[in-house]
Order: sequence, then structure tokens, then C-alpha cells
Amino acid sequence: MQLTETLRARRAEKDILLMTHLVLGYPSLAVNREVVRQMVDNGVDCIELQIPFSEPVADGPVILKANQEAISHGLKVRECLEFAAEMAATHKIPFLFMTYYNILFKYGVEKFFKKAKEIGIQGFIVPDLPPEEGEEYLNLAKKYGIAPVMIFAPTSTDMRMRELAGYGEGLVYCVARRGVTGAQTTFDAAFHDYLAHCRAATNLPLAVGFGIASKADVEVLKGKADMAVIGTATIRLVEGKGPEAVGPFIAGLR
Amino acid sequence: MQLTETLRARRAEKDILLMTHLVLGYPSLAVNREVVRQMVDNGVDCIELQIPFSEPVADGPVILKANQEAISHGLKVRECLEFAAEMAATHKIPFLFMTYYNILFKYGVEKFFKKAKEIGIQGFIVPDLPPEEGEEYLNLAKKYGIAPVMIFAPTSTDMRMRELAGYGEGLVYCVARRGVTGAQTTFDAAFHDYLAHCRAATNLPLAVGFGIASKADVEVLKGKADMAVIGTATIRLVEGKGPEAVGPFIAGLR
Amino acid sequence: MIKPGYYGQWGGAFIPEILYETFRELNATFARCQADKTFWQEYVELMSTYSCRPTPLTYAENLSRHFGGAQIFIKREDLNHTGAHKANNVMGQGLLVKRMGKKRVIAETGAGQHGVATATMAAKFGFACTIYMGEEDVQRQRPNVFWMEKLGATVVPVTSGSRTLKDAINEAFRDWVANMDTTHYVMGTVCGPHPFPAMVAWFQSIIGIEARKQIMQHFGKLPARVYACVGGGSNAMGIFQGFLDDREVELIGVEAGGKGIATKQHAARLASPDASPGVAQGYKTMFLQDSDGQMCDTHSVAAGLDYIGVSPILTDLWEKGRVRFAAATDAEVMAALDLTIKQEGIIPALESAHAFVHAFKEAGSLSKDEAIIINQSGRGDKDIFTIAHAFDDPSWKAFIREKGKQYAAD
Amino acid sequence: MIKPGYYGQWGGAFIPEILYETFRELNATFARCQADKTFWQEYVELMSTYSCRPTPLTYAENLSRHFGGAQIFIKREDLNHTGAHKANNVMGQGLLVKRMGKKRVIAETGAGQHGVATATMAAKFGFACTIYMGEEDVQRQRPNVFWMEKLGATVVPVTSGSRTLKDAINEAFRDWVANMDTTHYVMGTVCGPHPFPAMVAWFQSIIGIEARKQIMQHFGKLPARVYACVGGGSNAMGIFQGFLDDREVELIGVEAGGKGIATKQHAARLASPDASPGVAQGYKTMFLQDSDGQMCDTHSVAAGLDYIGVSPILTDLWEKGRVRFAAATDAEVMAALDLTIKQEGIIPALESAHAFVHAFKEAGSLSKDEAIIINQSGRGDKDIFTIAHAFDDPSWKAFIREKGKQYAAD
Ligand SMILES: Cc1ncc(COP(=O)(O)O)c(C=O)c1O
Ligand SMILES: Cc1ncc(COP(=O)(O)O)c(C=O)c1O
Repeated sequence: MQLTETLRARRAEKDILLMTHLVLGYPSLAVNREVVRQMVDNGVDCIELQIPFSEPVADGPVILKANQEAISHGLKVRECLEFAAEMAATHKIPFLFMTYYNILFKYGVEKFFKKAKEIGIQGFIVPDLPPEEGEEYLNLAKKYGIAPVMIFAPTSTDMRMRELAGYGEGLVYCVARRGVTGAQTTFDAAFHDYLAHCRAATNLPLAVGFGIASKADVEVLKGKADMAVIGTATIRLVEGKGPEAVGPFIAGLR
Repeated sequence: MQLTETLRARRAEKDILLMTHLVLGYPSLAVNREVVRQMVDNGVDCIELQIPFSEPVADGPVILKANQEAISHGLKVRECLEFAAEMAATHKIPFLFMTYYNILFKYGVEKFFKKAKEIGIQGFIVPDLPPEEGEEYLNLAKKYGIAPVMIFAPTSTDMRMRELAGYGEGLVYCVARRGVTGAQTTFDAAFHDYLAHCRAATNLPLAVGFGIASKADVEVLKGKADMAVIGTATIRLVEGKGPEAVGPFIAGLR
Repeated sequence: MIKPGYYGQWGGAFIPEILYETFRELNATFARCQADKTFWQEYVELMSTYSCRPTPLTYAENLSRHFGGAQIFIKREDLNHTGAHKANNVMGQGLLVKRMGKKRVIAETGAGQHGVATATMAAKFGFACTIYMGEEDVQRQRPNVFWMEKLGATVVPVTSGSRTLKDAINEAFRDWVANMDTTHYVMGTVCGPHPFPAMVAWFQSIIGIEARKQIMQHFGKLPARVYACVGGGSNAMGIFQGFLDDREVELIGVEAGGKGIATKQHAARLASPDASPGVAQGYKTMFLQDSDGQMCDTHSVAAGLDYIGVSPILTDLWEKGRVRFAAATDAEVMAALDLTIKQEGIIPALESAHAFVHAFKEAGSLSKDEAIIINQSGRGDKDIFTIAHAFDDPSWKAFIREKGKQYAAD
Repeated sequence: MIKPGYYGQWGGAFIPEILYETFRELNATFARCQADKTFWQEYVELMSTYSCRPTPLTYAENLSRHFGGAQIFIKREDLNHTGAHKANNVMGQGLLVKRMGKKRVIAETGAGQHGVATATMAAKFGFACTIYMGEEDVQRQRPNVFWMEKLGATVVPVTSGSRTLKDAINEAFRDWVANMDTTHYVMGTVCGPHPFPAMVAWFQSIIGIEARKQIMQHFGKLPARVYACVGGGSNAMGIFQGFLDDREVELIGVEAGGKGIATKQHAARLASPDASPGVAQGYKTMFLQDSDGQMCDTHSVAAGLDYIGVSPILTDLWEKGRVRFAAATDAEVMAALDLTIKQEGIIPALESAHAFVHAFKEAGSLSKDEAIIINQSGRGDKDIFTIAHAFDDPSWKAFIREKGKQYAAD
């Protein structure tokens, strides 16, 4: 799988990778474009593009608001795909789609995979689609060579993790704690224990997200995970200081 | 019985008698005093003095209001008795007490009879005391020689009228129609039929009240009843034109 | 010999002569219905299909644990259609009215509970309906007025006297003496002239019949005590009748202590020294009256208890020592209400909460193998305006202010 | 083979991974309880002592006469404790929570009915309780918020999205993914991820079990049709389950037609052409969504029907032709409400009144020896603010203005 290989290759050169996230259309595609450029220029290894959905149940207040504002400004899925196509063509790093299942479902799941493949998207993160519900999705992922990213949670048992790992490709997204995006995470003994279990369950690159917001946070993950995921932190940054603050922030994380 | 005889004697001289009514303390005892004087001076044959009660269920809005205003101005039963004593001493016609049973009951029924006798009151009208509830009352009436006035109603059967007549003294008060005091009465065939039944049931003088307000009304009763009762009409008159209007009004009724 | 309609020295029928025939007919019909077993069957059937009788007896596990004494059971009259025990009486009288062939009913109402129940019965039976309600209560209890009107009743605000319950009763009598041929007066409680106390007590006895059976079933023995609030006394008489012959069951009636007995702003007839024997509104009982026999103004946070008189049957039972009386103040009532809501998820009417106050005071001193029953005469959600106000809830006030502004703009 | 949690192509459990274990436990507990006969007994016992089950089946004699067709029966879920069928589901889940040993419950609520029911259950069972409610609904339904708070619950106004029911559901999920170890999410209707539809349908089946028995008893044969309003679909599923196997009984679900299907301001998923298959809030069903899959704003005078999705079980029954769907407009609802109040003295909730609309449209065309049942899911007096407003009642407005002024002066 292309995504797995790309990440493994990059990981061979760095002690930790960085994945960043943005909500398409928030505050605007123009700002998104600038933010992506700054991220790529400052060494980000992989970017999640979130296609807004009106009911983002796994997201906390910041990303929730971003989803809803983007939609209320009239953003269409078609525009998201066009924008993603442009990013994938412009920048050399892997881009993933993060969204909720209804966006794929309503578009037509196969049509969506086909389109994503066409425009160079390498993986999907769909937080409300457990593998039990994803038979068609997983088959199509294989067919189109797009990585269906699996999610590990602190509540996942070893058995469950191994099961999930069996379905996954590209990377495994390890949710750092209970709750939704945007709140703080405590990197305590239980957290390290959790990561050890994650590590034991799969050979895929481990990305850790939810509450990673600073150099110190990223530091903690070194040696225990392969990639740190910065989500809410950059959205807050853009809201507060504009897109030009993103570059220096990213540069300072590692 | 003194009251019966007085009324019979007066009736022998007139084709119809007049009984008037006032609510003690409304608008004030001073005005009551003047009203009584005018009534007597203009030939009224008998006067009902109503001792106010807070719950006058048999009375319509005008008399109800009079009761409540008198009480709210602080009128006491003691004052009513004193005023009645003065009236009975001053004027030569019979005075009756009209009130609700609780006034007697709370005062002490026998004490009340004794007092009334002392001050020269000749009869009681107690609209919420049917003879079935009045054993003590009827005995005391006999003992003190005060007429317990019975009430006939258009709903009374012949049998009931005869029964009531057996308990009564002084006069029988024939309620002219259904309802409470103060509304209009229609003197139709049914009314005349009713009076005929009243007449057949008793030899006591028949007083007709409820809705008698004009010379024409009084005229209708001639030959069918012995006495016309003017209640609400004079209260309205005093409210509208002051006590000095009472004399001419009474004078014009016969 | 005891006169019919008397309970000891209390009761009677102090009615104007014009109603003599009406009462004769009413007494005769009532006697016929009492003698006719199918009437009671029809009544029970109606109450079990139109309302939800038998109403449950709920074991209040948390409150029992909280007080650590007697096992507390709650008789759930609040679950009746229209939300209170008033439905029992009203539907029963409705069946009587059908038998008498009358086509119109009238009633007094204080809080509006009995008015809503009567308007409901009238809608169901197809009677015309007029409800008399003190002007002050019309203002305070607009939601109930709204429902009565929606149910097709005419609500007449009574502007005489203290503009509350007793004045509404007087006004209903005034209507009745004019319209008795077509109209039945649905008295709302076990007061008024005979046969009303007997009749209302009879219909309400369904509560006690059920409660006795239920406590035996759930608890295996009779309760030590039964508590009920007492306005006119109908819910209390209703449940007490199930246990009157069980001398070991203590019966406690709880009256409105208002702002405290000492303040005179209360409605405690039998639990205060302030009442005296009197005759008013057609019957003899203990009334809150002055030395002249003029009736006093009463006060309670619970409109349904805010009344000058009390059932002659209860006065007799009190005099004979069979029923003990106590008073609960407005403040105690709010506290008991709060506790009951939080502990059991049950919202008693303000009236009913009076009974809870005394049950709570005494539960702890009874042993765990004893039971007590509280009669929850009605549900409290009907009282939201009063309860939210009494709790001085700031969000509620803000909500009402906001709504008021919206309507002001209309 | 049909996947567990699927009804035809509808349903499923589209849940975030973090809840996987929680759902495993929930499914296991639910399966154990379903297999354990004493659980259902305990549930029925609870509902018959804490609420008043069996709720009556009322014969609506006047309405039947009025329409001159089928005999109309009304299943009286309004008489439940807290005033609606919501109590069935909530108390059932409460028993489950006890078995799971959890100490906190959360719930979404639209009108507030499910919130009050959940807060009530939490008070009774001693659970901590948080209720999520759209900010707009908090404003509109202050009385229910007041009661929830009095019951000890924390009410969290949800300010995201359309600030109504669907957003409250999302917010409850967000709480749950943080607190699943201690907390159970009491879903209020037959929607959401498996096992919620199955679980809620199971608890609500008590309505249909009773109704079938009652109609056989009172009418001697099965009804021709059964009507229920459909928000999420829980009251409808509840009563329909009593008759699903009786192919001769036609089942009709009535959705919110709002201001009319043509205006797009409605919440008719199955009775309008506006919904399409989708996956949201954890399950697959017909949703009111745009061509991108973004959920639409819906509208109904009845907050409880104002929702984008519908039970996957009902969608399946609709697809298979077993349940017919229709929509009732706000205006039709107010007329049916008025008629029912005046004719029967019964006040349906605005939600329930939707079912009455279609029963009334069709009753006249059925023969007199047939019966129909309308499920009255709740009582309307909880809706006074909405109903009085919808009837544009001038005295009500004046009352609120006056109260508002009083509070403004505070
Ligand atoms: C709920 C409730 N409880 C009690 C009462 C008091 O009446 P009674 O003493 O007749 O039961 C009322 C009267 O309105 C009431 O509404
Ligand atoms: C009285 C009532 N009926 C119906 C509903 C709609 O829900 P469901 O379709 O799940 O029965 C609600 C929801 O709040 C309600 O309160």
C-alpha cells in the first residue's frame, strides 16, 4: 500500500512524523490553501482533509463549529473534491480524507473511492464506520488501493486491536483518550501502557491524535508512536493569528 | 302572634301592604336611619332589616355588595342590634330581622332571640334555615313570641307549602321566581297560578318579594297577595339618588 | 337518633327553600344509585377505562431509606385523568346527572383542578358547563382557565367577597337556585349541604378500597398510619374510608398552616385554635370566622386547601378522636416537595405535599416493619406557575419576562 | 443472512471505535435481560406500581358518533407517570443500567418529555443525570427544564447546529464517548445504533401487548386500523408490535407535515418524497438531507416529531408495505386537538394529535362494526405554552404579559 510505504520511508528518516488536519472550507478554501502550503513547507508528513458533515459526533466544539460554518457558507462536497485534487497535485506528501460515513454513502461509496483515487487521495479516516459496518467500504478500499485507516481507542482490548489491525492499511490512528477532539490529554502511565498495546497489535505506522498541541506533547510520543496528529491546535491558531502563524508553529513542533 | 295581627289589621285598611328592606350599615347606619324614616313616613307597613353576613348565598349582586361593604367598613352585629332597637323604639311599624343562620348561631340562637325580643323585633327571615334544620329555632320562636317567617318558592309543591305553613308565623314570604334577589320577575300565568297555590296553602298574610320594583309590579299583586316586598329597588335608589329619593318612591308605589 | 346528613353534630342541609325539591330529587337519585349495585360497577368501569383506576400504590424506597423508619407508600391519585383525585368525584356525579336527565352542570373551583375535572366530565357526557372561579384565582391559575375554556366550559370570574373559593361556591349556588331544573351543581369536595358530603365521600371511597387491598398485597399487613391533606377533605375521606374500621390504623389529616398558625394567615380549621362551629355554605362545621360569624380570609400556598370550612364528616371524626389533625406551613411544604421530587422522581401537587410534610416528620420514629401511606391527591406539574414562583427560580422568571415581551409586541 | 441490528437494509451500529466495548457490554446485558423472564416481570411490576400500567383503552363514544364510522378507541399513554409513553422506555433502560452497575445517565431531549422522564428515572434509581437539549428548545420548553432541574438533573443547552433535537443527540454522544465507563446513554426513541432500536422497541412493546388484549376484551375482535404518530417512532413501534402478526390490522404511522409538504417545512421522512437513505447518528435510515448528505432543518408544531431520521424498524416495515405512512399539517393537528378536547374531555399531546388527524380522516369510511385504535402517546397539558400560543389565545397572552411585568419589576 502506497501510504504505508511512504510513511515508513519518511519515518526511517525522522524520529517522529507529523500529520496535520484541517476542515475544508473553514474559514475558507483560500485560507485552507495557504495553511496547507505552510504545513507542507514546514515539513508536515501527511495531511487529513476533513470534508464537513452536519453531524460530526466524534468532534469537539472547535472542529464542530468549523464543520458547521463551512456548510452554512454553502460549501459543497464537489468543491472539497476539487480542492483536494489541487492539493494532491501541488504537494508531494500524502493527503487523506477524514469525514463521516454519510458523505461517502450519499455520494455513492464506490463513486467516492473512484473519485478519490483519481485525484490522488491515499487514505480515508471515517470515525463512525466500524469494520463491522464497512464490508463494502473495505472491499472498495482494496479495489481502489486507498488505505482504510483503522482507529484504536484506549477502550480497545488487545483482541479488538488485532482484529482492527487486520482490516487496516496505511496507518493506525490511535485515539489518545476518551472523549472528542480538542480537549486536553494527560500522558500518564496508562497512556504509555495503551500505546504499548497498540504497538503490539500492529506493524502499521501508529499515529496518535486527540489533544496533541505542542512540542512537549510531540516529544512524549517519540519512540512510542510513529506520528503525531495535530488537529484542533492549528484550527485554533488560524482562528486567533491567521494562516501565517501555522508555518512557525509547525516548525517548532519537532 | 303580634306580627300576624298587626299585618291583618293593616291589610283590612289597604288593598295591599308594603314591606321594604335595607341592609344595615350600607352605605352607613346614618343613611339607614334616614331611609327608614322616609319609608315609615310614606306609609310602609313593615321593614326587613338585613344583618350583613359575609356569605349571603340567596342574594344577588346588589344586596351581596351591600353586605360585603357594610362588613368591610367594620360593622358589627352588636351595632345592628343597637340600631334595630332604636328603630323599633322610634317607629310604630313592625320590624323584622333578615339574616343568614350563622349570625344567630354564632351569637347563640337563644341569646339572639332574647335580645331581639327585648328590642322589639317581631319576626325573623332566615333564608338558609329550612324547618328541617330549625327545630331549636322554631321552639325558641314560640318561646319568645317572634314570628319565624317561612318561605314559599315557585318550586314548592302544595304538600310542601302546607308543611311550611304549619311551621310559620307572622307572614309567608313568597319568592316570586327562581334565582336570587335583584333580577327581573315576569308576572305571567305561571306566576299567578303559583300565588293561587300559596294562597290555598295558608291563611297567613302572603308577602311577595324578588323583583318588585314599581307601582305596576305592586298593582299586579293586588287581590292575589297581601304585601309587596321592595328589596333591591330601594338600595339601587339610595345608591343612585340618595336617601331623600326613597320617600317619593315609596309614596308612588300605591 | 341521628338526623340524616349529620355526622355527630356536624353537617346538615342548610338550603334555601327554592332548592328543596332539587335536593329531594338528588337524595332520591343518590339513594337509588347506592342501592343499585350496577351503578357502582358502571362507575368503577368508567374510572378504569377513562381514568387509570386502580391508581398504583408506589413504594417510596428512597424516602423510606432516607428517614430510616417506616416503609413509605404513596397512593398515586396524581395519575388520574386530569391529574388529581377530583376526577373520581366528578365522574361519579356525572353518572348521577345522566340518571337525573339534566343537561347542564356548574361547579366552583379554587385552583382550577375541580373546574378542569368538571369541564372534562361535561365534555365527555355532553353537558353544558359553567365554572365559577374567584377573580383572583382566574388571574393566578390561567392555565386551568385556558383548559376549561378549550373543554367547552364557560368560566365566570367571581368578583365578590375575597374573590376566592368560598365566593365561587356562593356564586355557584346563586346560579343553581335560578337553574335547578336543568342544572346539577357538582360540588367539588365533601362539604356543602347533605347529600354532598355523603355523595362525594362515596365516590372518593374508591381510593381507600384500592389502597387497603394494595397495601395488604404489597406489604402483607395494614399500615400504621395514613396521611392525607385536607382542604374540603375529599381526598382524605377517600383514603381514610378504607381504614376507618381498622382501629389500629392511625389517620392523619394535614391542613394548610400557611405562613404559620401564629400569623393567622393559614387555613387550619381543626389543627389550629382559630376555628369555631358555624353554619355556612349549606352545612355545619368548624369554620374560620370572626366572633360575629363573618368568615375570615384564609391563606395557603396551595389554592386547593385555601378554604374556610372542612368536611363535617372529618370534623366528627376529629371530635371523636378517630382522625388526628396537623398543619404544614408553606415553607415546610416547599421543602417536602423538593425532597420528594429529588428522591423519588414524583412531583406531588402543593396540596398533596402537605400530607408528605407530616409523614416525613413522623416516619423516622416508626419501626422499619411498619408501613405508612401518603395519599398523593394530585400532581404538581399543573402548579408550575406557583411552584416555580415559590422556589423563586430565576430562569423561570427570565423565561416569563421574555415571553411577556414577545406578547407585548403583538 | 440478516446482520444483527438490521431491519432489511436499515439500522446497524455506526459507532466510533471508542464505544465498541460499551456496546459489547450493552448488547450482552440486553441479551441477558431479554432471556431472563424475571427481568420483564420486574419491568412490568415497576411500571404497574410506579406508573399506571396497564394504561387504559378508552372508548371514544362521542368521536365515534361524530364521524359515524368505525368505533374509535384511544390507548392512553398520556396517563403514564410523567405524561407520556417515554416513561416505558426510560424505566426499562433504568433497570438495565442498574444491572450494568453504572451510576450516571445522560439523554437528549427535544420537547423535554424524554428529558423529564429520564431525570425522573435517575431520581428514582439514584443516578446522576445530564440532559442535553437544544438551546432553542431550552427557550421554548422552560417548564420541562424547570422540572428536570428540580429532579436533580443538569440540563445542558446545546448551541451547535440547528440547536434542536438532532444536535442534542450529537452532544449526548460526545459526552458518552468521554464517560462511557460510568455512564449510560438513555436514547429516547427507536433510533440510533443497535441495540437501541431493538431495546426501545422491546420496552415500548408493552403498549401493544396491552392494547391487543384490551381491544379483544372490550370489542371482541381485532381493530381494522391502528394509528400512531411517528417522531423517532417509539410509541408507534410500541403499539404496532401488538398487531404486526395480524395481517388484517392495518398500521398507520403519522409524521409531522408541518406547514405542508410542499413548503419543505416539515418532518415527514416516509410520507414525503423529500427523504433519502443515509447514515447518521449511528444508524441507517431515511433522512431529510440534501444531495451532499447534510441534514436539513425540519419543522413541526410538535417538538417531539421535529426530527431528521426515523426508526430503521419502521423504515423497513414501510418498505415492506406493512406500515402505511401519512403526514398531518400543523393546522390539521390544531383542529383535531380542539375536536378531541371538546368531544371527549381528553387533551392529546401535540405529537399524539397527529395520529388523531388521520384516524379522523378515515374513521367515517369504515363500517360501524369495525374498531380503530389511536395511540395517545402523551398528554397535551405539558404543551400549554405551545398550544395556547398556537390557538393564539388572547387571555393567555395577557396573563403572560402581566406575569412578565411582575417579574420585570423584581
Ligand atoms: C390536588 C389536590 N389535592 C387536594 C385538594 C383539596 O381538596 P380535598 O381536601 O377535598 O381533597 C385539592 C383541591 O383543589 C387538589 O386539587
Ligand atoms: C408525547 C410524545 N409523543 C410522541 C413523541 C415522538 O417520539 P416517538 O416517535 O419516539 O414516539 C414524543 C417525543 O418527544 C412525545 O413526547
